[in-house]
Amino acid sequence: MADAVIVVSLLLVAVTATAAVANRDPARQALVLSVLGLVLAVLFTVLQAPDVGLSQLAVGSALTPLLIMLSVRRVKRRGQPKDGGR
Amino acid sequence: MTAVPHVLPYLVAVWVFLVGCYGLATSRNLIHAVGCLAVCQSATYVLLLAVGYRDGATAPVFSDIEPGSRPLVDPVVQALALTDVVVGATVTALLLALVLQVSKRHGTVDPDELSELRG
Amino acid sequence: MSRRTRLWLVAVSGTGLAALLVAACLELPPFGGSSHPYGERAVRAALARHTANTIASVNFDQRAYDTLGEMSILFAAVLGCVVLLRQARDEHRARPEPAEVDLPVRRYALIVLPVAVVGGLYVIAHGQLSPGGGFQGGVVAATALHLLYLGADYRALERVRPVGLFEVADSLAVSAYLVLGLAGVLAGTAFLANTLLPYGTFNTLSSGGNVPLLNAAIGMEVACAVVVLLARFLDQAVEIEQGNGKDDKDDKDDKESEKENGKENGA
Amino acid sequence: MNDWNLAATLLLAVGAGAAVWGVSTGPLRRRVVAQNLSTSAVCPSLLLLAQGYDRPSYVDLALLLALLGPVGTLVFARLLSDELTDDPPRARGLTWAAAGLGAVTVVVLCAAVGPSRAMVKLLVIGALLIGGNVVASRALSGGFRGVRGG
Repeated sequence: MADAVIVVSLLLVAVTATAAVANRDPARQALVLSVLGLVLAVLFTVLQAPDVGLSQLAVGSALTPLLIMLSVRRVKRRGQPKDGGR
Repeated sequence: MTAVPHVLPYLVAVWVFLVGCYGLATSRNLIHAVGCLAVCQSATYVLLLAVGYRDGATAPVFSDIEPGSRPLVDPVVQALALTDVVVGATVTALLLALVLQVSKRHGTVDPDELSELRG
Repeated sequence: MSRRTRLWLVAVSGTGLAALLVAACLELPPFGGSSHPYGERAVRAALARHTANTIASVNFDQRAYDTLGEMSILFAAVLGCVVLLRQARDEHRARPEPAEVDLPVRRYALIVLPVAVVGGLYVIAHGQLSPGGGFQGGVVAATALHLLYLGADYRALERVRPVGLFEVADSLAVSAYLVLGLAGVLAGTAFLANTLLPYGTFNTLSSGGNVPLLNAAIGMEVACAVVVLLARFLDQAVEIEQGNGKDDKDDKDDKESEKENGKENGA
Repeated sequence: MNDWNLAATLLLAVGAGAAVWGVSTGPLRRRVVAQNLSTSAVCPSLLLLAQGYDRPSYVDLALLLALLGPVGTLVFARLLSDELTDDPPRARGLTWAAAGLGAVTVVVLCAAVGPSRAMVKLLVIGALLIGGNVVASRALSGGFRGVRGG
């Protein structure tokens, strides 16, 4: 049956989303979120929505992790300006 | 086909949404909360695209197939999801900017400590 | 509200919501069903207007007004970020030290940067033909520019990226979308109606009337918006520092607990 | 279901499944490696799916992923360089295994499409994917040693 690939990607999305919530440290969560972006892109491709898959790839693989990691760095850097930051 | 695959995609969307909500409510770090919100958002895309799917169909993009040669999935829901993915990312950025302001003003990004600060 | 009550509230309302959502799912049309009345009409309309990618046709022709709304959300979000992340009075700019990057990594970044920018432009340009369009391509092109920060260093990025120019280009792209919409009104039809230009030959770059133009406007808007956003975040993360070098205690505690948290997760 | 889709399904279940497991558990050095290898598992399966659905235009997804996946890994390599310098990841074997997987997929697909523009595109994607992954892996294990303030 042609749906095995859909079922596999759906399960991957469910597991990755759960892992993204369960990782409480923002840096580690950003790692899981970037993989979630990839898995979602695969799901959208097998649901025959390549446009949405492209969108998700563009946003999820580099942009969202970069935003989150820059915020993490900024929050960690607060209050220690003397040693040149982290 | 059995009954499970008929609702499995919808159930996955529900699961992803609820897990994201749980993470939002129990988060101890606002950056983590913003990440959970992104998870919630992705549930809506899964739901929309699942509604528009058709068995054995392909995308309504005619650069490499003849119009009318194969069954097609629903393009309207795809268009909705497509714009929202990118706009959602900028909204995530706006929320992160708010978090950075909170961290500057109050020196913490833990929502519980923040409510203590308020009184 | 204490943490305990909040958890109870979440559990109760979450269970209720879950029950309602599952009940709703069981009543939805079965997954993979063959009845998609709106989809079929959208495909027919797209083919009538010689647009090969129906999704682009829905976005920039049949539902162009909706895209205008999405675009204003995007613009407002970027505006909000720029206002929130501006340099405050008690902050100063510190020159970041130049980074030492491994030679292969640096070379890779410098080779892939132009490829990725061209890739982004390709995705924008072919939006009305193959999968892609202004939204996706704009993000790709803008993200690719930041390979300079990742592979070389922040100052190299600053030299090729005049943020002011990108802010102006962002607003220009928004206005271009509006002007294209108003052109329809002036020509005697409706706002954003796709009646101005000839529809062209099916499956060529200039097909689809207004669609390629609106697509290009959106591509420019998204690319500029992402560059401006990332510029603000990079400013905050790399350059701007607290002026008064004061180390308050709460912050330290918070950081330490965060570190412990991370270790627990990592173990 | 044809053989291409079956291969893609298996690759997703094993490769992406392992990447998800690796990225959500364990020490940081394992997580970043898993994040890097998720690209090299997903990109070949996207190529296989494009072939399986007989839609050459789906190849654009794999192209974009081959371009942006390693960029995502570089983000983490750069912004987590402090923690990674103390405990650098070592995944030489896995990286080359993933590169081999990508190469095999691309070669098989090239043989299937025959000499044409599509084949050139496949070769470009393969080169970007393998080069990107090897470089990103190198960046993770100490490519940003000197980065402090920047």
